[in-house]
Amino acid sequence: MNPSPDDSGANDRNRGLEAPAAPVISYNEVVLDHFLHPHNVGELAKADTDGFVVVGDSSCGDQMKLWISVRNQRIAKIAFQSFGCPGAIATSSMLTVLAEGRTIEEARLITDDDVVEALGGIPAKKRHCSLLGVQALQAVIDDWEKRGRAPPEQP
Amino acid sequence: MNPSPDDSGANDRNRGLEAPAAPVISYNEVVLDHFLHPHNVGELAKADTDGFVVVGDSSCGDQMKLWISVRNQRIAKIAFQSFGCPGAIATSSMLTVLAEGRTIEEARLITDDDVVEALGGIPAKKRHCSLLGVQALQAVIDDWEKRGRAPPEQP
Amino acid sequence: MIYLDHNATTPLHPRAFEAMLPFLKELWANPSSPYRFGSQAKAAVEFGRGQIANCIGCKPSEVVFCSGGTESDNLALRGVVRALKSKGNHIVTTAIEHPAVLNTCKALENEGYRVTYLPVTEEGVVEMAALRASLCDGTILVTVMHANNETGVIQPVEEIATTTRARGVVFHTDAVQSAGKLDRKLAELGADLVTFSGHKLYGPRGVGVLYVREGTPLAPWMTGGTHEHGLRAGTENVAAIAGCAEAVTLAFEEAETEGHRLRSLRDRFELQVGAAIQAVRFNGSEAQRVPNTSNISFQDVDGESVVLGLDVRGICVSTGSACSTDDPEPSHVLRAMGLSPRAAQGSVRFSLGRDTCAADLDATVSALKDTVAHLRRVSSIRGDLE
Amino acid sequence: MIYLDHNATTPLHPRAFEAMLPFLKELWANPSSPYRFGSQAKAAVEFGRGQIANCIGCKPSEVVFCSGGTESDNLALRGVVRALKSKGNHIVTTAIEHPAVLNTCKALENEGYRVTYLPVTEEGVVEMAALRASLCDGTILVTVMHANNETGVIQPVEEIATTTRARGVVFHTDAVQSAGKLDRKLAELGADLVTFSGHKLYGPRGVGVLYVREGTPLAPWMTGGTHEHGLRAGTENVAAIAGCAEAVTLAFEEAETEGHRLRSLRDRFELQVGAAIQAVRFNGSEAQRVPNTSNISFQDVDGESVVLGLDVRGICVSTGSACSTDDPEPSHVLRAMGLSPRAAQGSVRFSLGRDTCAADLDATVSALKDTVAHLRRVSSIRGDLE
Ligand SMILES: Cc1ncc(COP(=O)(O)O)c(C=O)c1O
Ligand SMILES: Cc1ncc(COP(=O)(O)O)c(C=O)c1O
Repeated sequence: MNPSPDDSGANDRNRGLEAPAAPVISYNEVVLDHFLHPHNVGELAKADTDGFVVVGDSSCGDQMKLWISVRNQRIAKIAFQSFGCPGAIATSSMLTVLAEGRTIEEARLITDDDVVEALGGIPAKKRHCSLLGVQALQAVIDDWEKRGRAPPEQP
Repeated sequence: MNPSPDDSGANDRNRGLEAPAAPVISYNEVVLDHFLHPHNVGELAKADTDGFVVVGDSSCGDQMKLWISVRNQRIAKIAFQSFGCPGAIATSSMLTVLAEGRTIEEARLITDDDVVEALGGIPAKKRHCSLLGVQALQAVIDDWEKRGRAPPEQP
Repeated sequence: MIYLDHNATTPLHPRAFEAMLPFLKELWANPSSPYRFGSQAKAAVEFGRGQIANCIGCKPSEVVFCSGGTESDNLALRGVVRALKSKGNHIVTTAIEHPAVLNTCKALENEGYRVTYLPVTEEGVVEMAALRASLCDGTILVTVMHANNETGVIQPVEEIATTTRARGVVFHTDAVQSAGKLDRKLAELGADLVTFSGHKLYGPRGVGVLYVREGTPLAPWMTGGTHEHGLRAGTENVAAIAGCAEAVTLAFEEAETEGHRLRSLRDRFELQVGAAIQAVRFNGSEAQRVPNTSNISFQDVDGESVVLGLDVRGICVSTGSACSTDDPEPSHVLRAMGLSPRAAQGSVRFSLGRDTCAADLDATVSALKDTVAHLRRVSSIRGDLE
Repeated sequence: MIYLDHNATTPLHPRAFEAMLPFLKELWANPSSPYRFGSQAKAAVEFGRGQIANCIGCKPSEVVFCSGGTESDNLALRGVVRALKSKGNHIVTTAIEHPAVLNTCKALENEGYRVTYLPVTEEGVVEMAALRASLCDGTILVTVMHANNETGVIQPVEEIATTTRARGVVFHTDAVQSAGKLDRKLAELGADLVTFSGHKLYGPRGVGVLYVREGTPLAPWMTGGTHEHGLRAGTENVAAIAGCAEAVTLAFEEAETEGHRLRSLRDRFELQVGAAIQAVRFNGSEAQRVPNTSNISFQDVDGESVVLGLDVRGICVSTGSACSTDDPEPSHVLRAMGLSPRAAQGSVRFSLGRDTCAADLDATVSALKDTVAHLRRVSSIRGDLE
């Protein structure tokens, strides 16, 4: 039957009913571990740094800094700092794990789904956290390119 | 402060707050006894009947019939029948107890308060029941007077 | 004590009580709290939601918890008309609804909505023709109860649902008195919204359920935090929800067998009453009824007096809705069925339950016989018996 | 587990649980039922009403039971504006109310009421001058909370009551977070309506109280049967009412001694935190606060991360109102106090209770020190510490 609802808030409600937001955040063990023991935390020495970026998510206030050191078109070293919720910290950490040792080309292909998958899932409303990391990675590679290193040769 | 309420039902409510109606009826032991074992139930024989009346409370649907037999300006016999709630039955019964043996003059003075007092109290919202009995008593004396018996001599 | 007023409330089932205990004792966190202790409480709420969804045949996201049957009715009625206020202002209901619906409709009339109160037949069933005739372009809500609380008479909700669906009108049914009494998945009745209440089916007081079919327009009513998909604010009553879910599970498990048992007890009771007492009328007995309810008019006597007469003998019955005990007016339900004020005044509701056995009813028949005989001796009215 | 989130909910006190038991087990009748078994339940409700009236300093007839703090707030706000709609359409509240009041005000704005949201000082206290300036001829309701749920900061309700009384405006205060925490009879605050909730003072979930000063205009909101003097329909939750009454009694008995104990624990905790961790801010600590609450901003870290860090160590705290756990926005309360979004984001609420002891807080300080140090090591922001 579904009479079309008017604009008095019923629409929001219906969307809510289909995908209720879980008010309690339950992180899995992998996420917890990356939150408690994040990998690659810190900064790279100036000399080591081939790319650096600061990105922020204005909607939730999270912020991330990302450093890379590139050798032979490969991310030899990577380091991050994150201000934000546990989701932001864990996804940042996992992102660095996924990116480390990859070629620039491979790193460019890392998606937020890859990060979430590697973590074994993340609460729905924390998904946007993983976007921040992937965005930072793209941006830090852009920075590395801008700094004058040649883009990867076409095969 | 008490801003004067408007007409949207607030008035009713305020009256309610001052004298909350008890939703549960609790009769005391005396009332219960008169309900279970009413005095003077039945009718008087035609020959005995010097006054008879039927009264009804249209608001609650209760009805009462009252018979009296008068000897020497005194209510020698009294009988009643009541259709109604326990309050109606108990107050009717107590009314006949109070009236029996009284002079017409004395009987005229019986009030609903007397009935309620003799019963040791009755729930607030059942008070109107006692009015019905007293009304019946006045009416049955009226009937006796109408039947041509002389009104009581002035002393 | 013989308790024959299960339509007023039911005892808390021991299994429901057991289901509540952990949340009264150890797991008392606020389900919205952001730590694991809170998640446990949240999980309990969601588990209960799932149990109930399973019993009534819907998705968990279609189950909204609130504080009771009355709130569930208020949310349904007020939430739908608010969500659809730009579409129309006409509500259709019946003359025999529970005060939770009836008085809410009256309040909505004061707010400018137009309400049609459908009549019922002598047997207490709403007439489909009248319902169909009442629908108009401005009709935004039909609310018709599933089983009546005073007579147990079942309304043709499936048929109503077919009609409202064809017309694109939202349909709510108050199933407080049928939930758990019929072997029927409530979401499959076809209504868009269904109300029921924990304490009427051996669950705890303080919890009600509103089933809201996906896509049904419904504005929130109790505002505050974003609990219950934003539809009902207020810290969740976890213990009551767990107890209610257990009670619903139990009720739906046993509805069929218990229904048969109660129906045969009730029918036998009515036969016995008819044999023992002259001039009685079994209200709604020709219609389909929930199995546990019997509403009887005793000619020439007052129902309240019968109730007290039985109470003195340790038997609990009532004259109708518990909410209207202090209302001197004879039952609006029986009046709508065409009973005279006097006949309505002489009516008593017997509602059986899990703990009712044949011996209870034998004792009730005998107590009833004495009480009615006594009251008829006292009565000033002699109806057909004269 | 160390539970420091008593502003979200409290454990049910064993004495409150004991007070509930008879009504969950034997005396489960509907209080409106017309037999003695029903009268027992009714008597329990009235006994509870009397206990509460006694504790808060009012007449029993001024106590209205409902399902919780949220409902009590809704009834107060919606009931008053409905009763006074012919008098005006202006409501005054503050920017720091609980969502139960704030979102109800927003809903009323959608219905055409005009709402003033008063600002607060840096310490989270509403300014009397702004309040006085906001009142106009059309003002029908002022609603200002007693103690804030996030900071514990106490608002000048006595002063507000003096002002509103002089102006003939109805005044409601949400005392959910002060009830039982202050040695103060709530009805003597001077407000016309006072809200509180069972589960915030060691009573059960599913019961709230609205104190309604005699003569205060208030239209019913939840409609149905004539329960609660016709002000709130729905079968009374007897067990919850009995448990709440017992909890209120206990809380008011112990408010003074327990208040002293908690205040000194809380103050000691804040000293320790200040000593152990650099760059922290104690929000509202210069204002009068309820004794159990401490709201701390930790520079350069996110509050949710602190909560999880402590949860992992078995300590339950929260970032603010439990109802807004899924709200990514930083606290509206702290923002109203002038904190930057980042500072607000880095805030955590510690709320102590009956079961809190000094050792719990020592452990919390140490866990907090580790957690904040860890998060600051990870953090990309270096505020003043850089
Ligand atoms: C048909 C019906 N609807 C609604 C209600 C109200 O339910 P509650 O008492 O849970 O508020 C009742 C019972 O009182 C009822 O019988
Ligand atoms: C200040 C305040 N008001 C209202 C409420 C709502 O109370 P309840 O959870 O009982 O609905 C709360 C708690 O959630 C609160 O802290």
